[in-house]
Amino acid sequence: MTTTSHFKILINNVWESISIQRTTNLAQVSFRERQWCIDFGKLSENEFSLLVDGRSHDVTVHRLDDHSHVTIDGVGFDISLVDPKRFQSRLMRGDDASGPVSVSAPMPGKVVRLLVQEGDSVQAGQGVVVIEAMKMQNELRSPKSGKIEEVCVSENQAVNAGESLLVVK
Amino acid sequence: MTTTSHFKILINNVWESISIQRTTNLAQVSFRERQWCIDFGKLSENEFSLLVDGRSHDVTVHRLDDHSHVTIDGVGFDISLVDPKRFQSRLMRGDDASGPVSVSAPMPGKVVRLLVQEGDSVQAGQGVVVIEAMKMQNELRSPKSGKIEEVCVSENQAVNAGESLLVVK
Amino acid sequence: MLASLRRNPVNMFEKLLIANRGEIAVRVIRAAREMGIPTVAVYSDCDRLGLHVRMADEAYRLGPSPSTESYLNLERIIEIAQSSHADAIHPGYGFLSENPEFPRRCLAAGICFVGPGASAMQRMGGKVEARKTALEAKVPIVPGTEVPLQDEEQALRIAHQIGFPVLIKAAAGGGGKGMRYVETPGQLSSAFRDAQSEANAAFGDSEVYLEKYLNSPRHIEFQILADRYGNMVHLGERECSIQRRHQKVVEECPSPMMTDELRRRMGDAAVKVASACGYENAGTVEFLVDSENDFYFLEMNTRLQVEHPITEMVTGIDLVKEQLKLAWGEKLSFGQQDVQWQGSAMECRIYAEDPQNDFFPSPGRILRLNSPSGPGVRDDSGIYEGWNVPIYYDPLLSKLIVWGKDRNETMGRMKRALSEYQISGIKTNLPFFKWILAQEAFIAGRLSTDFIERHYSPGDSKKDPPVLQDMAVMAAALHASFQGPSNARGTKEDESPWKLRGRMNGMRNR
Amino acid sequence: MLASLRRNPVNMFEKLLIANRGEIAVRVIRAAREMGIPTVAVYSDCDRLGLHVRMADEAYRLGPSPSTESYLNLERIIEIAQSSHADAIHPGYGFLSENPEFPRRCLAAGICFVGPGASAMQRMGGKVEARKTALEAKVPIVPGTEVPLQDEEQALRIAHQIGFPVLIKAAAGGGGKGMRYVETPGQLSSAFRDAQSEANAAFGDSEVYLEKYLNSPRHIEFQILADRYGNMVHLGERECSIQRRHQKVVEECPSPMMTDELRRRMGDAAVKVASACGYENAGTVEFLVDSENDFYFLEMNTRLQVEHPITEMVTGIDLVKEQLKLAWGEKLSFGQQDVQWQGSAMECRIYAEDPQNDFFPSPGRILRLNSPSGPGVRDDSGIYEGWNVPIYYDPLLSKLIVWGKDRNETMGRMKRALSEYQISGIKTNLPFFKWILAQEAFIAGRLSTDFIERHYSPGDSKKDPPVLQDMAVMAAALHASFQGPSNARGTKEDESPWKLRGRMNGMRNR
Repeated sequence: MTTTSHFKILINNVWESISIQRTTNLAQVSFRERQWCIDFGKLSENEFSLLVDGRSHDVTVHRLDDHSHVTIDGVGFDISLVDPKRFQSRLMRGDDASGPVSVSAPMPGKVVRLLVQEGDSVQAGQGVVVIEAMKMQNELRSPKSGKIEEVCVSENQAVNAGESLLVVK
Repeated sequence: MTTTSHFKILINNVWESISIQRTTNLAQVSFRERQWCIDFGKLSENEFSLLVDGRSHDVTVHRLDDHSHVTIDGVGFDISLVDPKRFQSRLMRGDDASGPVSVSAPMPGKVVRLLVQEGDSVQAGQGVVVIEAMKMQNELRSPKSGKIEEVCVSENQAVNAGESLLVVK
Repeated sequence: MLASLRRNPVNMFEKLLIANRGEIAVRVIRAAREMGIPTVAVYSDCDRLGLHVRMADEAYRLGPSPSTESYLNLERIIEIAQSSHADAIHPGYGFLSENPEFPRRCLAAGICFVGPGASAMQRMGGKVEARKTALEAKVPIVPGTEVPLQDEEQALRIAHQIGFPVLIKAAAGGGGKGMRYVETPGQLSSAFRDAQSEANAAFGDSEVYLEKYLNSPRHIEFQILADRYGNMVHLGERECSIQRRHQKVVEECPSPMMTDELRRRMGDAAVKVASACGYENAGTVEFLVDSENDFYFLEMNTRLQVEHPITEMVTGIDLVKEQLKLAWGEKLSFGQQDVQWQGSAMECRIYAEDPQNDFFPSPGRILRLNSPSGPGVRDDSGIYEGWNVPIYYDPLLSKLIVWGKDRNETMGRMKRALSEYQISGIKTNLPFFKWILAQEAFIAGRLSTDFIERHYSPGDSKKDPPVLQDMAVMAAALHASFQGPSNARGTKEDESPWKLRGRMNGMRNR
Repeated sequence: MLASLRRNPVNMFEKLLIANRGEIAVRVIRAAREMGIPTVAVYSDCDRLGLHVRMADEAYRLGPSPSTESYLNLERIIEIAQSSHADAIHPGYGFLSENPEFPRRCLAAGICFVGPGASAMQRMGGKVEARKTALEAKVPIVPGTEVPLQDEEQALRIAHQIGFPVLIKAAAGGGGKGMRYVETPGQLSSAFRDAQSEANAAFGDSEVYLEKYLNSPRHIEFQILADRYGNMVHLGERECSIQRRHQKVVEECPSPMMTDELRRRMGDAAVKVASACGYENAGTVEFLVDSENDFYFLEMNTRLQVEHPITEMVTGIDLVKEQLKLAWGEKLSFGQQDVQWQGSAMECRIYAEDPQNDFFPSPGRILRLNSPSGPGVRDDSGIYEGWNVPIYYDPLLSKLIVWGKDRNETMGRMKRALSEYQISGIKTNLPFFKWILAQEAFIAGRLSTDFIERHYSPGDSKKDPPVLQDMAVMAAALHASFQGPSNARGTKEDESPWKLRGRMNGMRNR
């Protein structure tokens, strides 16, 4: 039994096509104008053993929507992979980062110190707030250059995971 | 949320009753005229951590039909456990070992030597056939005392897992 | 011997309670089990399924997850020890392990505390008093304050006297918590406040003091063992210069810079400091060593260290078993001349943290775990596949320790073991160690406490060989080809860590 | 050093092929990786997902699962070595490792064989000729035939001469295969035929010979290392007296019966035997020792032994790395006086077999695997969770090795490690080791090759504490309460091993 699938993959900001035709242990992959023959074995739902030109690779893949996290020989990769149908709708929707972006708490903790105020200009990567979690103080940084549009929390406030701390525009 | 279940368990050839009333982390068990309170956590589909009167036990359970194999603190137990409905039909069907019983190959291999012929009398535990598997010669024994009713294979014959080798009556 | 041990149970504790969690609780359980001593674990709510609970003979609930309501609840711990008939308590490290109230309360309750007495702990545990003790024992100390700081102005004044840069440190501290580096006068104010607040959160004590910051020093510490009859030995040094956020991440022994003569002098100094306070049981005397190989007493840790296994690997001495025997009242069974060092050992502390994002903690569920083994490899772990790393405590997952006949074999073995270690579902610092072991300076043994600051930038642990990236892309496609349309799946277990990742985007600076 | 190694790759092999599978292939891959040598695995069809395939840098298919069509296919192995540009082959143990044709073909193909030369292998590998060589070297041998047996009558005649009981053994043998114990003349005929047939199946050579059976001897062997320049050392003894089906299951060093003087004499004898045939690389000289501490040469194994790790643990010498360096042409880097033994080591061979049913093999899928770790514990494993133990090969799963400062600590540690080891889905001999370690005779070090026959009966490894049984019953009920009616479930993965169990009922004699 042979299964054929097509996907779009984002590499260095360019969407490339990949197609894969496979049985239960062999896959022919067309990708970047090359043909690859992969001898594979499924170790579990999310794990494969790959042999490609004799090279052995152990792979773990966890996928959520368009995002696949691949660990291959201990090295991690984040890969954006969509099937062509979703790819169309995605192009039409338009995903970009020019709007306001919020900095949110990665886990429950406490706001120790605010490093900026509303209206401050910040550079991408600049520290904006210090939170304490897992017994450590951690500085969160601005994901982009811009202005602080809103500060949603105050010092010593307890915050939940995912809670928005401030917004950069 | 509380769930209540009742089972019959075979212990030393006697069917005993056990009932269990549980939430997601606490269970009240009635068994052998005693009440047990078990603090439990589910590690996976087949694994539990139990705390009983403070004693910590790690348990793995694999179940097939009426048979449960339990490994607790590294010690294995085979337990016959049925729910009351099946218990009724089982009692009516009657499970006993007075009929003919076949000795079958536990895995693919080769018959090296037959130690008995049709018509021979055998004791329970007596060696009846030698098969070679996993590079070792292994003697299979009669599960009961009786007469060899049939020898289904010959020396040097290759056999598959589960294949009947001979029948003891 | 074993049989006779069993027949004569009065020559060791009847039951040991371990007042800790994670890998160190597991470590102590293992030692006790090997000696035939039954063990009692204690746990907070989020640790109900912790490995230490699963491995102990008995386990009792302390309270809710926050450490103030569980592992720091001294009354409750004593209560559990009494009701479970434990006659000894091992404190592990962190939590209450350096709180003199702990041995005091144990004594009052008739329970043996596996560690030093309260007075030695008080004297050496307080960093400021410890410095005084060292001075009295004629062991050199790092220039700085000998009393806790009153306020920012005093801190600034003293900093100006001894000269910038300086370190502000928690008086009750350890493990880099409540410590701040201050390069210029302008930074002092916020560093002072942060250190106080972190010290208060970690130790319930906001006192801080000030030390001169030595330029690129090495951190070298000596393990000591002492019985109650005045016998004391040192088991040689551990070099712990590789630190991030002032916390050790790679330790090794022997130190690549050590000579027999310096080891003798530093070992003597360590024993002198510990003797000065009548120390008993296992302890560690920490020194900074400058580029002229002059050493300065830094502090004494009055408990088992995280990195104790590397000393075990080169001496063959099980430090936890020695602790238990010493606490039971046995005499040290060997003298200084019996301590021999064989080969070389190294430890990497595997943390749930993101080395590409300022070592930010990364708790969550461990979806897949493959631990290394084979020759010369020891994994002191507190986790298992399926375990949910809680958000409430230090994110240490396990310690990977290797032994080799020399430093070269040890490094090759560590690289091999790291290549076998797979933890998926959460971020770990495994790639970071691979980076460290590839650095020329590290390979050459040129270590210092600012090694990471000087050599590391976040992208370094993430160099993707292009062919591996192609493989990863094809693996993603292969995996997807086994699934339905991409929006039709996503199990619950998969979700939690990846959603968390998604939310962290705001903090990334790639 | 590492960096310079990388810059100067000509001082070691460019690529190593491992002509084996399972734990020993993994062991060799680990050593090569630590030395920076890329590795090539080979596999049969059922081993496509074997751990050695997953861990190697490259992997190539040999052929179908039966070993005659895969791991014994010499031509194919040479072909793969050539096409993958491997310049060395490690044979592991078993399979082709003692076939002199292997080094011969490697030589012809310009590939380095990691082991002795063909002539030494031929001379020592043939058990009959090896006995002659030992006699010539004036090392005592066990009374028996010095030529292969022609037929049953000859066997019977010689057996009568030297006196019953006797052992019939495969001339090409090893690992207890093709070996039969004959107590009375009446048993000789069937034993002769079984041994021939098993020898033929295992080694493709049905020649057998005959030896006097010593009463309750100890099996004590010496590890030797030799370079091609005439330097040879021994690394001390391993006691391997605990055997089932004439196959070692527990090994330890030092032997509890050994003295320094006897070690010197036996070590000398081992070196003499190996020197007599110009032996090179790693090898093992096996002796039987009787109750008077007289020793007899038994045979020489011209390859790495299964139990080599215990020697590594007490000497600190990595035997596989030494093999590679010696094969490369390096001189031995140490002399006899440099070999030091530290502490005590023990190994348990974890097999997929049922200790309650005559150690019958138990292949199948491993549903859950928890491996022990922590201080002094090494797990040389060839399996992982989810792996399907194939039916075609020896059922060795892993080797659990521990080190302790003395035999007492080692035994306590082994018990602790065994208590952590969990393998579910298949039967293993783990309960059997727990039984062994509880035996007074074992604890006292009174070992002999008939230890198991004398002390063990199948029920022994299954003593169920009644309270544990109650817990097990309740656990079964708890588990069932999470499921629907009992006939509505049973996943595919669950089924296979349990169905197999069901079928095995015919063989049980509880």
